[in-house]
Amino acid sequence: MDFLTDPVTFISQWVQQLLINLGIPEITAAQILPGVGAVILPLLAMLWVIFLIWYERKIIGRLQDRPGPNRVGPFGLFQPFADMAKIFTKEHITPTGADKVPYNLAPILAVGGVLGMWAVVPFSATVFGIDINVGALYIIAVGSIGTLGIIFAGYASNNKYAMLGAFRVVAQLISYEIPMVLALLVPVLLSRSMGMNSIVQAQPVWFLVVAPLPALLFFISSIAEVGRSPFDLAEAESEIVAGFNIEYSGLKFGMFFVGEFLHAFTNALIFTALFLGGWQGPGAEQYPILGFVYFILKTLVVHFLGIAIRGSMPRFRIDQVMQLNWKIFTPIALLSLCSAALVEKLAAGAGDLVRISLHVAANLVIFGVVILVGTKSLKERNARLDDLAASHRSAIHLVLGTPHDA
Amino acid sequence: MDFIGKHILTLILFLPTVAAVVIFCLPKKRELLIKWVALLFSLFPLVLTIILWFWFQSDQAGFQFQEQAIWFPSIASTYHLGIDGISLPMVLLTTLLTPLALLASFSIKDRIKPYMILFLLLETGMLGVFIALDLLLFFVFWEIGLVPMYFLINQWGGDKRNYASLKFILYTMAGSLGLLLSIQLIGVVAGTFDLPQVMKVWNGLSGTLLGLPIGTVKAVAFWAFVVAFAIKVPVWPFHTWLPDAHTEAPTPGSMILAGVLLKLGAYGFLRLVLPLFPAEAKRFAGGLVFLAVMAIIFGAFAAFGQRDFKKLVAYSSINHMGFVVLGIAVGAAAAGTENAHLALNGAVLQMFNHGLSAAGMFFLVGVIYERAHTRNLDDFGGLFTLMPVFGGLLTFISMASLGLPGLNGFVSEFLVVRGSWPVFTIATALSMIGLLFTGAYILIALRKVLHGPVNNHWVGHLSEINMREILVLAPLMVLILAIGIWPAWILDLINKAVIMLY
Amino acid sequence: MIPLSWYLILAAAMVCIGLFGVIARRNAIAMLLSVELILNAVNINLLAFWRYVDVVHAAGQVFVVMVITAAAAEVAVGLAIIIAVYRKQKTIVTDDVSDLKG
Amino acid sequence: MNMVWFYIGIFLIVSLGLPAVAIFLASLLAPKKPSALKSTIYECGLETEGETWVQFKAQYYLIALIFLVFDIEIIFLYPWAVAFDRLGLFAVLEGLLFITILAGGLIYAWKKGAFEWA
Amino acid sequence: MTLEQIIFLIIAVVILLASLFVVTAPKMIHAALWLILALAGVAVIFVLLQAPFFAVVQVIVYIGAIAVLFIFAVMLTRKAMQDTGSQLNRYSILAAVICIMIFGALTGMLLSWGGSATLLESGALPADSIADLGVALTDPNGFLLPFEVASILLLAALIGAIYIGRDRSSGEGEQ
Amino acid sequence: MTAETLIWLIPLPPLLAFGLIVLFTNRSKAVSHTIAIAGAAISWLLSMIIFVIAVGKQDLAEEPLVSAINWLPTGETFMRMGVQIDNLSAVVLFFVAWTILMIIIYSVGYQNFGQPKGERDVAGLPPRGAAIIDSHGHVHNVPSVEPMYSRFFAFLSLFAFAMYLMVVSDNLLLLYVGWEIMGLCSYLLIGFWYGKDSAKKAAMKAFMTTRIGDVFMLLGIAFLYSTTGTLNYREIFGNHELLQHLAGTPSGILGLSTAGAIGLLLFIGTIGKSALFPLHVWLPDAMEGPTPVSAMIHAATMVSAGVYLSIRIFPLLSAGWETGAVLTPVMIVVGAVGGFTALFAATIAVAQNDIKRVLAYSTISQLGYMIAAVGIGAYTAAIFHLVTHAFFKALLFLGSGSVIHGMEHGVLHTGEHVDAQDMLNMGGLRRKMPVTFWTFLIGGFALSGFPLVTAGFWSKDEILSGAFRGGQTLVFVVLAVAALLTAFYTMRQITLTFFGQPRTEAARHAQETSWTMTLPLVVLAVFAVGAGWSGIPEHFPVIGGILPNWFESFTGAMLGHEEQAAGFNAIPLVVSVLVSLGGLGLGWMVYRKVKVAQDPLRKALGGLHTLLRNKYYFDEIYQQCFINPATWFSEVFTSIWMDKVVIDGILHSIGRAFLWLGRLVRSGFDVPVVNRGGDAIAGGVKYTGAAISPMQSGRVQQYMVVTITVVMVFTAILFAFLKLV
Repeated sequence: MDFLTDPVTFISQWVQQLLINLGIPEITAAQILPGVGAVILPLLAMLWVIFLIWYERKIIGRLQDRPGPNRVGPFGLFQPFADMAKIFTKEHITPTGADKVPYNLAPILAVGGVLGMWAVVPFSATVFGIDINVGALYIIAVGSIGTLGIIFAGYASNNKYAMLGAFRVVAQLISYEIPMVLALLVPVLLSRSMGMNSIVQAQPVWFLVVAPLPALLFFISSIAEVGRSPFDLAEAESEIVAGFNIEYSGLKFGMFFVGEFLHAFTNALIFTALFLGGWQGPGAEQYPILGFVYFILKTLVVHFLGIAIRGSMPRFRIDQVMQLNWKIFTPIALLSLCSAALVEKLAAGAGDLVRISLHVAANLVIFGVVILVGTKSLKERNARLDDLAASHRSAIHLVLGTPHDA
Repeated sequence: MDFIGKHILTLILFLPTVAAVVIFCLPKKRELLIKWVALLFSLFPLVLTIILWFWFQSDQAGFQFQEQAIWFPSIASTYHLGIDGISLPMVLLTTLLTPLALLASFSIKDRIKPYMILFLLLETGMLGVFIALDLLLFFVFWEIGLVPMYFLINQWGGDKRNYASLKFILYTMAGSLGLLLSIQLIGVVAGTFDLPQVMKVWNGLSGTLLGLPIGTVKAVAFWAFVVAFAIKVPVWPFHTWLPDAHTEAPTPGSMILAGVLLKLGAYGFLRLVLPLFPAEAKRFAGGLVFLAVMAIIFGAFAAFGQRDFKKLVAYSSINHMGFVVLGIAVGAAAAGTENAHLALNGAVLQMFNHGLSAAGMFFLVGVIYERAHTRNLDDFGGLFTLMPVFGGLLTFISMASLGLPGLNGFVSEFLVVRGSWPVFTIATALSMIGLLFTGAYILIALRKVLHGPVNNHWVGHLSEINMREILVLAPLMVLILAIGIWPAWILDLINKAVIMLY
Repeated sequence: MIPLSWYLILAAAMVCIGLFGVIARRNAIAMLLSVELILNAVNINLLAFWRYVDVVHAAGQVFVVMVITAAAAEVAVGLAIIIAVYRKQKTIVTDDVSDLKG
Repeated sequence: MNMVWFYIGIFLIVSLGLPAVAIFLASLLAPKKPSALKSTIYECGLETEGETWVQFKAQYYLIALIFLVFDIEIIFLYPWAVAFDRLGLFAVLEGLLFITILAGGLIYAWKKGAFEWA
Repeated sequence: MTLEQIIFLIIAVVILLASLFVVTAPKMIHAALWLILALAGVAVIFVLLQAPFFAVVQVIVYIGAIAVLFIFAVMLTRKAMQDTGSQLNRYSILAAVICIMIFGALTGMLLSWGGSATLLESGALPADSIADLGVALTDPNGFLLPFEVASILLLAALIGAIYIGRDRSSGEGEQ
Repeated sequence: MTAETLIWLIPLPPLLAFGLIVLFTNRSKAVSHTIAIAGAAISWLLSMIIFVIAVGKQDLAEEPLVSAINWLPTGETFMRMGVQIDNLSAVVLFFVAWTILMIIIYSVGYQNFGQPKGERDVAGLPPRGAAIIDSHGHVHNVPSVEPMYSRFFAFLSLFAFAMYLMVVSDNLLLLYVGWEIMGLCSYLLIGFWYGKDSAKKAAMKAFMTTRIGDVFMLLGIAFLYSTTGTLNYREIFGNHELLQHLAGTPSGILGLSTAGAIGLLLFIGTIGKSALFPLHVWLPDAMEGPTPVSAMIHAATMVSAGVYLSIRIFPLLSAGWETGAVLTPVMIVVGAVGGFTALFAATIAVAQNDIKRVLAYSTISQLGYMIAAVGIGAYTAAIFHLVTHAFFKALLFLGSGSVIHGMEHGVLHTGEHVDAQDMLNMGGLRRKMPVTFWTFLIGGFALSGFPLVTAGFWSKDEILSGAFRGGQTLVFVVLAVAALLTAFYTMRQITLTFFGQPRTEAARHAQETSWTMTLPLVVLAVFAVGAGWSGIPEHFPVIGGILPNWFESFTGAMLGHEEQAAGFNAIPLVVSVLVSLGGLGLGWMVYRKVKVAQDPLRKALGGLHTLLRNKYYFDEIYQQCFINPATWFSEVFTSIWMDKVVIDGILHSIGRAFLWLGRLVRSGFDVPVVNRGGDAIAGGVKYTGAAISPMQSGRVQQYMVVTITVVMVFTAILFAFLKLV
């Protein structure tokens, strides 16, 4: 194994050899190393956030025709460090009546829940966090820890705005978990496995191609899961002050944002692994480092998309968010799951091409149907609203008399 | 997989019925839901048919995907289904056109629930005719197809719907009587209603029935069949029910009527008349050709003479189906030769093609009728400016109907003409008059509807064709092009079946 | 290697604690919480037996699935009832709720 | 126990530990000048009025309820999906039936206005 | 003592303590939080039992959904429970006695049964126990009926809960 | 990629362009024409590559470039569909590629790309001009851009596809496909301004008239196919025994041989497509389309397709004929139709005032020329003239379009209500539009056969000498007279348009057109001159042999037996020089001094002029003899009398009879409907609710304590005393 083609494996084997030479039994040595990896990876992820913050601010700035951070360091690269310095030295204020333990646990859970997802991310053909056979569900499970953090924050702050904000966010998060889980089920179904690495390996053809609708649903739902624009109900200042984290300050406050930035990126990682073939690409089997590069590149593209959406979309109202989820996403997710299962089974004997085209066709049909029904019902609703408005107007006229300007 | 593999035909056949039952259970007020349920359910047979198409072994003789179950053991009639290369395109046509017609039905406002139920039952009836391998079953489905259509015309039709629907039902019922009689005769003589078995024993039969020699029985059965199917096709001079029924039927009804129902007759010729009565068919092929040529010529002339757009299209069906009959007649007259193969290929393909283009034409007529509430050609004019996309689509479908090379109609017409020329030279040459006037009436329709200065009467009243309507047309157009450019994918299947059958 | 009895005793302890909660808590929601404890103890038992006695057949797993389903249904309906009762009577203290009285 | 889960455990502990340590360090660095005014609850600069714990809409509860039911669905469907190759068409259809029945619940909730956030 | 046993014992202690707090915590919300801890511990127990799927499901369903539901419910009914006074009713002492007796009886029985201490894990875990579950659920000879009935149960629960829990008097909630 | 594969690709870019424009780029004019031009340019490039490869291939006649695939299953066999480039198609491909590309480029300017949108313009009518305000605040009327700009280019692209398809096809069926799609495009483009009554009628007329020919042609194809079992050119026309066999078998139709019958049927297709007498009526009306259309379809390409077909089937037409022998009956028909058309159309052209109509009749006449050449066996000359004619007629049409465009500019500018296409309204344009003038002049001289310089001279000369050598004196004379008339009306046109003084204000304010229009004119002018030099006969005095007679050796090789290069004969040469110069001179003399908008010939010829101007009343005759009866037959006889009266009458009688029978039966056996019992089932089961006595307190937990205690006690008893557990 060459250092250049697969550095991580190379180093780990080297260290393992070193340990064996030091007199540690081989089995123990083999067991220690992944443990060390399990310590290093979250650390790296945390450091990565520093880059992410800069990257995202820069892009958003560019999207909105601003330069973005540009003062500290070249291209403002050191801006996050400056921010860190500032936020680390800010006072922590605990509100009166706060429930201390949940209050302090909340930011930790918010970050920890996201970091935990990194455990199963398959970075390349040879380097993957920890390959468990329930990887896909594990991600969901760990993700729900973050939800818990938000409830804690909202409850423990002893502030009704925080509580309200937390309720809203949690309602949104759990709602969008449904289409997300259902969409995630499609890659699992297609690859017959919940292991992240097996899902990646099952994608000579990207699942984005095979299952565009679930991919879209997953993507949007994951944005909602992060709670970013257009789903940033938590930060609807005009409605609920600043959301569940209103009573936090200093680094505790910052941790929620670390969690958010990291979550956005983590979702891109997972999306890439699930739908964009992960590390798959030409030569990725022989040269795992290439696979890693592919993986990161794809992830950055996906992440960029997410940022672009954040930078360009207005916020939904909460009723819109809920209706979008339950009335559109969930039915679509169910439909596409059904179609995926049906096609997969019915076309089991057929060639890959037939199978995939049938999948795509089914997706298109569903999409078309949804668009049709959607526009139709939208029209009907608008007509209803118009009627309503008209009747209101006439009612007003009845009360106020005929308007003079008419 | 296994279940589907074994019972795919039954599934295709009865899924629409299931859908009808489901709709029956839905509340009447939920019109949108009903529409969608109907549409979605009707997609299942289509999907299954497509799967069937891939599974179908075109180079295997005989019927495939056969299913047989006990039905009427006392009279040796079984529930026997099966398809071959002739019925498969027809099944595809039916399962394709039904969802499209249902999608087209979305604009129906009135009593949507019974409408949809009838429509889905109609689909079962039509499919049953195409895949039944038992004569009695064939007849049952034949009749099942009739009744919903009658109600569709009678309840959702135009102004003269009572007259039209009565004419339709009486005419076809009259034919059905002959059909039933003939089936009875065959069943009694052959001792079974099972089509493959009948085919095996039929030509070797001898003896008498009720004192009549078997030859006479055969002749009677033959003529009964011919009349029944000729009415359904319709062959000149049994055609006058068609313009009335088509004109008065609601648009989706016309689509199905022209697209599938007319094919039942031609299919009957192919499935029953030619294999069972080769000798009689050969003897009377000349007469059939005469009628076919009359249908072609007079159909074209009559269409040319119409001022009602829908009637024009209706007559064009007579004209086009004339080519099918011509092909069948050649197949009867020159059975076994290459000419017959070509002509029959052409006839079957023409059935399919006409299904596509006629459905498209009727739908387009319906589109403007819905907007303008008139079908009089003289009232239109200059619509191209108001509805450019509609104009483009109408031109496209019209050209398919006209038989423009590169589109589907040409391939089949060419095959028929090529097959019939050496056999019936004069008749073929005469049929060219019909072909010429096909062009004339299509063009005059286009001219009167689309061309000319903008008719101020319609400005602001006619909206462009909408997405749903385009969605109805799109599959038709794709198939029209696909067959026109690369007919081998469907013709190969038909061709092999035709060769093996005769 | 963990002996089977450990799991069983753990489960037994959980059941008993849960039972206590069910009987002794005043708050209806707390009763439901306690029921959850009991159900979880059942799940531990089921999976332990599955693992130790018959790992080849999935029966143990299926039972766990069913228990979880039932638990979810129970919580859903139970809480709904509690909320409805609360709306009506403005209390969820079990002693004060006597709708089961005939 | 499978070793991988041990690593997962380590990973999770580190994941939770990292922010905890960071916050702990920050609290060491941060100034501490508590005052009563600072720790009052923020409410748009106004004095707190009324109960701190207001009552919330039942809607939230309904959403969580529907979520719960659909969450349960995954216990059934994920094994179903993983075992897909070993299932016959019939079994797949059963799965679809399962989904359909639950979709019925969704539709019911829809019709009952559980998603109308008015 | 192996690593597993150590972990088991730690987790068992955590679970039991958390459970005790669940049934005794004066604040309802705290009880719910303790329940979360207890259920998380159960998830670890599932991992030890080599049923990772259930461990994950435990987290998703209990922590992600049921706990949230509880917290919501607690919040919704909070007004009534101002956490004043004892949270236990008059049967509490009796209940405690009964429970301890039951626990004693059960433990005694378990310890007297030899199998529970000596029975070893039955062979290696099948490679795809999750798929086994999937097959068993949809096998007509297996658990097909419970599978479908479960869906109906869920549907019924959903409908029932919505029907019961729906806020029929509008305008009661503030936000 | 082999050359054979490249041939497949030739027709595709325009088709792709069509699809793209129709589906996607309808809104953007610039993108639309860019796509169309790009498509045409790619095809052009491929064509040139193929042309060079074909020319470079030594044994092209024996081994043409071919490639074929199975297309249609026909019984036991497959019908193969393929492409083929042999000498004939290579030459045709050459001029087709050039003209199509030029015409599409020209259309950009002609449809006023870059001009503002007209306020009163509507889709379906020619643009009426737009008012713009310049920097001084003056309002000017300028031409406005065509509203259906993209559609125009889409149609042109589709047409280009069809034309290429036809040229590269290796069998008659594929040719027919291209042929008919061209017909469709012709219909669409003639009816492009469908809002005009005349345009919509002309479109339908064109389609129907050509369809008459097409129907016969289809029969011919079916006949040929059923007789020979193939439609492939090489397998039929290259198979000498087969041709002999066909020539020897009687067909039973009009006493013709099978070859003759098939040839005749196919030739009727040519008559329709190439607008020969008697199916010529559609072509002049086709001038309703925009001028680039007229140029493309009705001069250079589509009508040439008819001639191309005739040349293709020449082996069939001439089956059984040896050079110098008596012509076959079909050849006589072909020659007669061609010659008559040439003269007949030329006479009409003399009396037309519309600049495009003159060219239209001239086209008919020239097509007659070519067909006549085919009829007398001079097929090389026919091909030669086909090529040169394509170039200079396209040039003339485009030039006339440029003139009209310039005139329209003037009309808009002055606001005068004059017909911008009437030559009598023009005059003196040579100073206003120099490029147009010079190129038009070149084209006109080429058409007239101006000696030595122009391409038309060489090709016409060859036909005349062919006719003379073949001993077809009658044909020779007719063609010579036609050539005289051609030169005359050409000069008439040039003089009226460009010389003298402007006869209207509009002409005074005419303007030279944009470079996109003049560039194609220049390019085509080069070919109008240069194309002739490839075919200068070797025996021509003085300059013969300087350039090798490449054309004859190239195309002549195709039929295997090369025409023997007969010795030079002065008579046809002298005649052709004389008629050309004489006609030109006559035209110049007559029209040099026209001052008012009045044709001097009108007085001189009197009634004959009226006859000519009304095109011998052919349209009216056809209307009376064919169209009206057909309309009556369909509207009255078929629809009403036969269907409604006879058939439905019989039906209704039967119906009435049965109705009567039914009434009889009912009144006889009328049984009242059994009164439905329908007694309602007596009242339902009553609910019995038994009230259980209030034993319970309603407290759950209390029940539980009790239950559990009881259970525990019982268990303990069982355990302790009965040892059951």
